[in-house]
Amino acid sequence: MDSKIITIKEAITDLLHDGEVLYLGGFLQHEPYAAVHEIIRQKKKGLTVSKCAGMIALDQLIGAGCVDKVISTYIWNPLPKPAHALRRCIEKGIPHKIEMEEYSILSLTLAYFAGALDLPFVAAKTLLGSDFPQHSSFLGENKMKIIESPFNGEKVCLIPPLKHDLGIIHVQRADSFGNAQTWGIMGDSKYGINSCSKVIICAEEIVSTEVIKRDPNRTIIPGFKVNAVVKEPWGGHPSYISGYYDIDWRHFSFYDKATQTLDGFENYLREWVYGVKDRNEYINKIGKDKLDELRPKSWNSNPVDYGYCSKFQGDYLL
Amino acid sequence: MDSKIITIKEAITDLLHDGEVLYLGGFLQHEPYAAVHEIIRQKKKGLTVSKCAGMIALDQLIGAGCVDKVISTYIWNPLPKPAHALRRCIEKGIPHKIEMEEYSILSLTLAYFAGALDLPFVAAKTLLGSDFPQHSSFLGENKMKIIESPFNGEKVCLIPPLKHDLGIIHVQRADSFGNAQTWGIMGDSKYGINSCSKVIICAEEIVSTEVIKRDPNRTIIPGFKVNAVVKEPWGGHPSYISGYYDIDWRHFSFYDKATQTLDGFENYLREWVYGVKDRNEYINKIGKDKLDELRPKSWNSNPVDYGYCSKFQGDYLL
Amino acid sequence: MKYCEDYTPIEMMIISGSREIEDGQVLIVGTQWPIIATLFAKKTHAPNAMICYEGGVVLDSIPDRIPLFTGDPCITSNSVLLNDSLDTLGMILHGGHPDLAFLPAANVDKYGNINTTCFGDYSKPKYRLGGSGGACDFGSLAKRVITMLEHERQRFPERVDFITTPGYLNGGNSRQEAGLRCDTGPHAVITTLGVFRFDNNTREMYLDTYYPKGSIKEIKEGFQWDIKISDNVKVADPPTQEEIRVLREEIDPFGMYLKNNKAKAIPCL
Amino acid sequence: MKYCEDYTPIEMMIISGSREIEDGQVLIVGTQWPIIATLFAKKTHAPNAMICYEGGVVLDSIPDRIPLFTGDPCITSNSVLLNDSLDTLGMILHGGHPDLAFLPAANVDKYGNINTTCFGDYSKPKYRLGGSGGACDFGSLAKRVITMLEHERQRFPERVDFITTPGYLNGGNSRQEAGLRCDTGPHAVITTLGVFRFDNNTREMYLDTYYPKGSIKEIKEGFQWDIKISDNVKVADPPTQEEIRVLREEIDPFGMYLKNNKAKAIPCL
Repeated sequence: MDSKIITIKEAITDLLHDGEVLYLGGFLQHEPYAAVHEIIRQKKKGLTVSKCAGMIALDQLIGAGCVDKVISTYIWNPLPKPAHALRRCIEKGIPHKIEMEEYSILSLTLAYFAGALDLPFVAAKTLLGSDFPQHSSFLGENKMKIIESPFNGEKVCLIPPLKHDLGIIHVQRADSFGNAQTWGIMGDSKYGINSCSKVIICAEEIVSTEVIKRDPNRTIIPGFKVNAVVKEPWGGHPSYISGYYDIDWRHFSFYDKATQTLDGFENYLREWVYGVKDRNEYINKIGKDKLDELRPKSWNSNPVDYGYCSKFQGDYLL
Repeated sequence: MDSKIITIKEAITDLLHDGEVLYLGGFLQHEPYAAVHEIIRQKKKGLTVSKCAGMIALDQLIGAGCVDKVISTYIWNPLPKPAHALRRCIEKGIPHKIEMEEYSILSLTLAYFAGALDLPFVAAKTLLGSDFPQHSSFLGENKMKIIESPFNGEKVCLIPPLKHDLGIIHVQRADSFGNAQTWGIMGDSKYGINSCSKVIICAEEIVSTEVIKRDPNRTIIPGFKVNAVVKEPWGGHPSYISGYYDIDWRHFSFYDKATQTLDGFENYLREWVYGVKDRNEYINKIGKDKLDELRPKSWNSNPVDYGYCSKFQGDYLL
Repeated sequence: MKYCEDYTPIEMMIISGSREIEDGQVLIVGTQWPIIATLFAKKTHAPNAMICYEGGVVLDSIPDRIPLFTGDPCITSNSVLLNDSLDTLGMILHGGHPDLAFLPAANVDKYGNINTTCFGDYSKPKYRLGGSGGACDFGSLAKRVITMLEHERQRFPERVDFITTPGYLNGGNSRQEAGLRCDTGPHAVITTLGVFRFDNNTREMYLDTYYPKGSIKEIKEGFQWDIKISDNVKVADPPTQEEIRVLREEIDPFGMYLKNNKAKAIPCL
Repeated sequence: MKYCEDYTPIEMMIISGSREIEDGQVLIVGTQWPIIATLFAKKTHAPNAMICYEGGVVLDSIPDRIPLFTGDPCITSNSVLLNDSLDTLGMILHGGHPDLAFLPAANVDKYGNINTTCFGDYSKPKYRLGGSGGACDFGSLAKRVITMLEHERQRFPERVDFITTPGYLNGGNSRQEAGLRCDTGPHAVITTLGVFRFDNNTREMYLDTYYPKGSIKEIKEGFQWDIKISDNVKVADPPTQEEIRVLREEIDPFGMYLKNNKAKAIPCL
């Protein structure tokens, strides 16, 4: 098989087009910040971005003007610090108005689940009585529907699938064919990334397929669904990757203060996004000392054994 | 917390009552043979047994007369060798007639998934056009329903949840509180075991909670849902447990030949079930040499790191 | 047992929240005040409580630093189960397993409906909050929902602008009529001034217990409607000196939650 | 390239099945003959084919012993993904990813409907098979379904007793009318005598290709209805000597599938 390893610049150029529906993986952990910054540098426009919950990746895309529509449950820096670009956008239409579809985490994860399996819909007992079902925008009638169950007449909320043109996630490790492995808190990521027609895997490490095959239960998406693999160490900064680096809280605090004004937001992009050509320049700018502070103490799993007998015993069936 | 470790004899006595709905975990791997044999020894009656796919565990329960109703997709020894007790039961009513609800693996796994989450139903595009939907027995109208989607009018199959009074699964390892971990091929087991009101975990090994916490992504059910933990090495024999023992094909071949007649089946139970008081006697009867032949060569995963910084960095948020 | 004198309203709210928990219970826990209240309970009277977070976490012990939110990496090594949101919000919460749910809120109304979405009209809000994560799921699905928030008048409108998390909706049977399960719903609202519960018939919120440092008058002024007072209104015990020591020294030694409380408050107009 | 003379009908069926596969395709594979046909393709002309099994397996290479069924533990160390049935039957098959599905069958009818459930009336069967696992899902959801079975007259009734796996149902548009997706359905039936395909309009099965050792007469006798023959009926190339060597020596050296074929047959009345 041919390696799918390319740079994030190539991956975004080749696989993301203006107006497409983009899924961003990561539930705090696994957010693809390196990819988000490249999308901003390439000035992609008119995107619909679907992101269950996370930190400031979506705020940056909105503020940079890449986004026309949003599907989400949570855009904070994190709670209770507001995502300022989101607020400017919704309250004042800066840089332009966007439409938003809000869900709860369970309903959005079920919509991704239905998308990954291409199920017509899933019925749940959440969202009933809340104001979410009647406030839909671009999804209209197809956001969700409350009906009486054909089994027992009780009210249920039907959640149809959400599918995406492109999905991007930043994982712990992948092989060059795109078999991607993760551990830690997963949120919506497995279902979301499997609901995408095209997939970019960004990874802290590229490993041999043997490493993958020594622990195949950790694979969240098989390589045959993946279009590009990008090696991008520290690509999840300022959020975290279990075992690789912790959250850079100071950076979130800095982002909060820096982006309260429109000028401040634009300065932030100029400095941290437009001002660096790739993630390598970005991490040099963060600086070795700061990175060292974020390195985790180790908490290793014990190896487990997937072994079997190689000796053929099926002769007893002959 | 108090340890939940008891013997399988105590667990079956305390937690399984005549007439209850029993889920058996394991999709070839993870089948709880030691527990099944104890159920037969305790002569439980009138059970409804739900088992997605596996080897001969269900055949033995049916032949032993413990079962009145079955929910399943697959009862072979394995394909294409018939499960003889099942055939005698359905074709000739021996030892007594049973009712059966058949599914496909995807639809049954979705029914377990809906059961685990207590979703009202899930819609899928399978089973349509097949003869499964119109052939229901004890589940009647509540087995599944074909309707037109309220979103686009296409025909969809609604699959309501299956829930169970008691679930039993044989896993690689658990701690004494019931946090249970598995690896290898999982089939329906995670959803099935999470759809049960009471749970018995049988395990090859009892490990400390620290071992669990060093690899929490492998946990398939949290201990607070578990009622009893049983240490039962070789409890999955004659099927397999990845990393512990391979399939004993000779035993399946022997079972095939031995149980073709009713007498032969009863002899098998007398020898291998009634004739031993517990799994320890059973494995002594199998014999050390045979067990040694089934031991796997090792295929170990590499440890992964779940680490984080223990240093508090949140002062930057203050 | 010596009672403490020198405690803050936030500390009293945290300890009050923790008192709702019995040992061995399964908790589904939101971010902000619920994090510290539930960890405090686990450290003191409920060591066997199991704490579940929406991202796919089941925690059986206290992390060695205080989590800043429910997705903090410091919880990964204290978890007995880590996986995804269908594990916790699905197989645990929708599956009906938690004994209690704990939520923060921007504001709460007379029937326990919670808003953490926006102030003003949804389509043209005066202030837009960043969304509510799994809060709607907690309030829709959990058997007993406990909300924790600062006692400020703008946080208690008669009717919230947007129902993010359904409480008893319009009171009476309206929650069940909307299709929510009858064994679910608000159980208590815990503020910096007292503990509020819900009438079994009208489903209206009432004052059940107030704290020794406060007064009913002050409590009433913190509502935009005429809050009912229980005929058997109780006064809570103050925290003990030991409770305050554990909270300050063992749970939050850096004052992440206890210092500079304003910075931890969810915005509310 | 030397053709082989000394091959069995089962070997020809296996190699014929493998010829349907192009390199790099994603396959969802049932038990029995499909296992060996797909591994043979992977060993020869389709090394980059990905093989998915219903229990939650994605295999990218050939195990060091031949799997006896799709849940055989020997596949665990050759898999790039192991998890559960919602991964393979759900996110891969229902998600629409496989290029081809391979199934075994007890018998198959004129419109490609498969029975692996029972013979006679379902409620009082003459012979009860043990159930069909994921076969209905394969046939309902896969884009191109290939069925492999021995060419014996009892295996080709005009109408199966029970539709375990929907083919084209009653022909014409009846498959879509039942709600199945229009880009799915039977693609070929591969037997020990030939390769059968389906008319694009009537959806009736016809002989497309037969094997050098057989005859159309023999093929016709193996059907309980009057099987149509393509106007352009083709004769397949026999296996090469190298293909037979690989099959016998590298794929199934112990003859698990190739010896004692009767013992591998799914019962059929």
